[in-house]
Amino acid sequence: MTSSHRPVDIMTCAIANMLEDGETVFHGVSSHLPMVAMSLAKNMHAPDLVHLNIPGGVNPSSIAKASYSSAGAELLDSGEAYFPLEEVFDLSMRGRLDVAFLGGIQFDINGNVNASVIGDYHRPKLRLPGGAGSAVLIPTAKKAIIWRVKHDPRTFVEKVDFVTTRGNLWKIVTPLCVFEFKNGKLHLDTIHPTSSLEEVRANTGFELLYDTVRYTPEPTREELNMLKKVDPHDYRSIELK
Amino acid sequence: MTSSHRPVDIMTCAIANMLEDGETVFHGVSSHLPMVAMSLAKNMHAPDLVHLNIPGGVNPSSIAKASYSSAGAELLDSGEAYFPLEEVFDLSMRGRLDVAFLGGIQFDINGNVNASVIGDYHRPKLRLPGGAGSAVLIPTAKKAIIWRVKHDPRTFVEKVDFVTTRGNLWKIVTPLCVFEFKNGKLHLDTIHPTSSLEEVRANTGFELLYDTVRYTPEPTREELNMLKKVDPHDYRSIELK
Amino acid sequence: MKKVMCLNKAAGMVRDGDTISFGGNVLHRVPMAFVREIARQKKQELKIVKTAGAHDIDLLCAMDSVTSVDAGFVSYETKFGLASHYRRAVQEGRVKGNEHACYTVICALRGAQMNVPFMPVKGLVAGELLEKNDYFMVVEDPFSGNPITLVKTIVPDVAVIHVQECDQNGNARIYGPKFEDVLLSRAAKKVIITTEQVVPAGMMKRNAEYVDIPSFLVSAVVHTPRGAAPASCPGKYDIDETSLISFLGMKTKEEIEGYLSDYSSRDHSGERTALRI
Amino acid sequence: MKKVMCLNKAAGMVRDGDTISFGGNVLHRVPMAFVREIARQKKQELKIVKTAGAHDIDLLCAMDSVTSVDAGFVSYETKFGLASHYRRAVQEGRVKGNEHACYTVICALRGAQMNVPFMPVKGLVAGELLEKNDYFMVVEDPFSGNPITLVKTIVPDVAVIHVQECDQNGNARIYGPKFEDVLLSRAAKKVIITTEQVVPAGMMKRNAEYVDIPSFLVSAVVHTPRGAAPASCPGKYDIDETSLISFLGMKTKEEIEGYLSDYSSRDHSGERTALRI
Repeated sequence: MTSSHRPVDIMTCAIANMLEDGETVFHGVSSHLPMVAMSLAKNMHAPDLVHLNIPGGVNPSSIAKASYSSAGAELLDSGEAYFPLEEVFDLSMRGRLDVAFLGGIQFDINGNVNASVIGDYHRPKLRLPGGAGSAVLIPTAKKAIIWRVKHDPRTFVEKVDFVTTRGNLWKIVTPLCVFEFKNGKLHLDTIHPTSSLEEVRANTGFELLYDTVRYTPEPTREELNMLKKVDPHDYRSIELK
Repeated sequence: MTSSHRPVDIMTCAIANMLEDGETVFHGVSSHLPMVAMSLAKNMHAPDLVHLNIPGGVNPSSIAKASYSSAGAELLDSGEAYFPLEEVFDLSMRGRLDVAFLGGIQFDINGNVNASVIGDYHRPKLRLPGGAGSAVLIPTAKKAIIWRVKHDPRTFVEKVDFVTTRGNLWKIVTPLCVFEFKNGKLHLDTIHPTSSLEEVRANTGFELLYDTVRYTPEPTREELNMLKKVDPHDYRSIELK
Repeated sequence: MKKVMCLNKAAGMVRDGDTISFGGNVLHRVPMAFVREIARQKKQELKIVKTAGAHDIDLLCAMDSVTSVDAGFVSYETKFGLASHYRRAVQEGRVKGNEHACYTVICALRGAQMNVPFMPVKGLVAGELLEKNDYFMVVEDPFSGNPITLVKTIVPDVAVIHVQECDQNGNARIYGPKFEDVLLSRAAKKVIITTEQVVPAGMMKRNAEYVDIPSFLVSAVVHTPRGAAPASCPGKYDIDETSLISFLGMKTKEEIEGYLSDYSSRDHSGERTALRI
Repeated sequence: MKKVMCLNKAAGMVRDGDTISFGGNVLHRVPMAFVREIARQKKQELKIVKTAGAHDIDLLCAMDSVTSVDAGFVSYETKFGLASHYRRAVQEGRVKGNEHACYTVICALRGAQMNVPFMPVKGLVAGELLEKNDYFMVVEDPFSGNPITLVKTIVPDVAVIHVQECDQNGNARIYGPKFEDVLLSRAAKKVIITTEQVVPAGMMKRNAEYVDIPSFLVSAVVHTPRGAAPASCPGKYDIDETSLISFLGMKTKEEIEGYLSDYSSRDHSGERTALRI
């Protein structure tokens, strides 16, 4: 397949389409792409989606000012209520957070996530930023979505160096494909139309499990128009720059 | 000794004089007398006393509107900050509440306090209102002061019917005298000039321990004038009416 | 999803046997219209949880709607005396009085907010409350080996909170003391808001930072002007002493049923205006 | 008791070896003037606690002032990359990186607020963070017999919080996101406020309900206009990208000492105006 769309737009639309109307959805720091996807979903099919974030602005009317940070005051300034990070965690602990967006540096087929270290935990070769909320949100959110803008064999590995958390993942979205975690294993869910089975395989350090090869939907014209409106400065690709 | 003062005024001034400048001091519900005593202290010798209460008004400028309740919004309306009950408890747990005012129905010489039941706990002869904060504040406040407007042998008993909490009392103030808890026993601290050793003994169900007989100071003219100002409606005697 | 509903329907969300908690404190901002509707609907076997209650608990005990009360303090304030219906119900064994220390109710609700089975409590270290109640336990802190008291978490099935302002989505704002109401709204499975005024969402949004209970936590909104009476509602009205004293003089269930039915049309009076919004 | 003091004296309240926590989050409302002063005073062996830090932690690690960092996330946001001084310090074994899950930092601070030795945590049920760190422990819930994770309480000796407004008594108000700062002010033994403006107490009292940190919790007030820079301060200024990027390019301690001394007079600039109040 060929596609003229940018992978980041395919990713953003794919994520937006994972979100259902009325769901409570949280993104953290350094999370522009999911923030834009949430805003897209809310303006398309999910008007009652509840957008939660670190600064605590429930349903910010606009994300257009959140340039360098997805944890800044702008999200609160235009929100409907104040519901800060502490409370979002509590909400997830109560089983009432529907979707959480989380990061990570390494993933393996068994749904292990590493956001902590490469090498020994106490004297690491590489100290990573840390899992932030992952270790408590992945086990408790109803649907944990991981997005990662790198898809290479050092990211999708046979076995992670360190298990920051594991299990209860729902989807992993990369520039090449979407994985789904089911029956304890990562399965290839859809391949982006800009990529191919071969490319995904060449860049994945573990066996690709799938039934049939399916493709991620192309962004629609309506979605692309709305993306221009909700994210005029293309913050969604900040991680890819 | 004879005295023309009302016992309630002697009590109020005695309590006020137990409070030191800069202390954090809490009173709860149904606590007009200590509330007035705090206000008196703050306006006399303890301007930096920190007045804490259930509705959360730190240092209310006036208590003159708190007619039927010592837990109403008036205390917040005229306060300097909002620091509600939950937080006052936490503060006490951290050892940073200097003085707490608490009630109770029965007391014995060993510093046991009953605010719960007469008779069996699960099927009481009399269900009392309950200890409110007593069971956690008496053990944690630096100085726990109990005031009680009844002083009779059913209140100061050989052995309480039920131990709501025990230990770490500091003072008990009654219309007849002040007890101090030291070395694990209630000691007679001072007798009000309106009463006598005989009267206290006749109304106390346990042995009176004391070294010398001392009297509670009479309210000064300045104190009485200030009482008129801070408590013009005589809320302090609401329990005695 | 329409959250604004009539009192009748909202009270119908409370099921017999529910653990229920009411906002406010003693005689302040208590959701009395809702409490009365529960009583009129003859709910049974409610388990009430509150740090410090008065008329709410007393009334429901009088109507035999209650099986247990977990509270630190149950009494009117000094001037209005004791909660005689509650007392009698406990003394006669009809209601189990689970005494807490106010703070242990708060801790039990914090446990619910965090969805953990217990909360450690510093101060509760002595006395018979510890010994007689199975919801307290002293264990060894595994980090230090020292003893520490735990209180068992209480998860209310329903919290009912009376506020001055709420929008039609359920964003609610409390003026004046909040007591434990914000915590309650996080601890309970379902939150029902009764409100003096239903305000437009746009207006609420202008002071979004001061919304105390965000809409997504709220299941129902009921317009009940004077819904805290005869308790006070800060900024709106003070206690209704006449009503309160008349209730305190009542001895029989029949008298109290009369009292409840006298309030009925007032309790439902907000429904018409709310539906116009 | 005079609480308003100069930056120099307030930073002197921090002792070598202290457990210290800074307000704000990543690049927002961080008490950077204070952090720089700590670095200039060459404090040693600080144990830093924060849910999510960036420039504060990175700078102090660069200056070898730190022995451990308890945090859920340490990194600048995407655009500014990783916290390289922190990383290197951990990788070289100079700093112990105690990874938390943000929420477990919050829970550890709640433990401090309540003065209990641990806090139960629902979500932390799997992975090596549990296994490698002695501040987590899985025990049996004595009420149900089910496993439950505990996180050990962390009590900061000092919390430093930058706010927009504070009065001379220490009543402080935060505009915009509060992050974990209110909790921090309750958890720490000592609270130091740095503030954009020192406002008259009478003015603060007009909005008493919105005071976030009451004076009796506060030990020191320091007037530090632009005291969060190069981080942002909502309502006052956005990040100083030039300064931040210049720092991110620095490799040696000497360069960073230059950076610190460049800031010195700005960091102390508020002292004169504050003393006039």
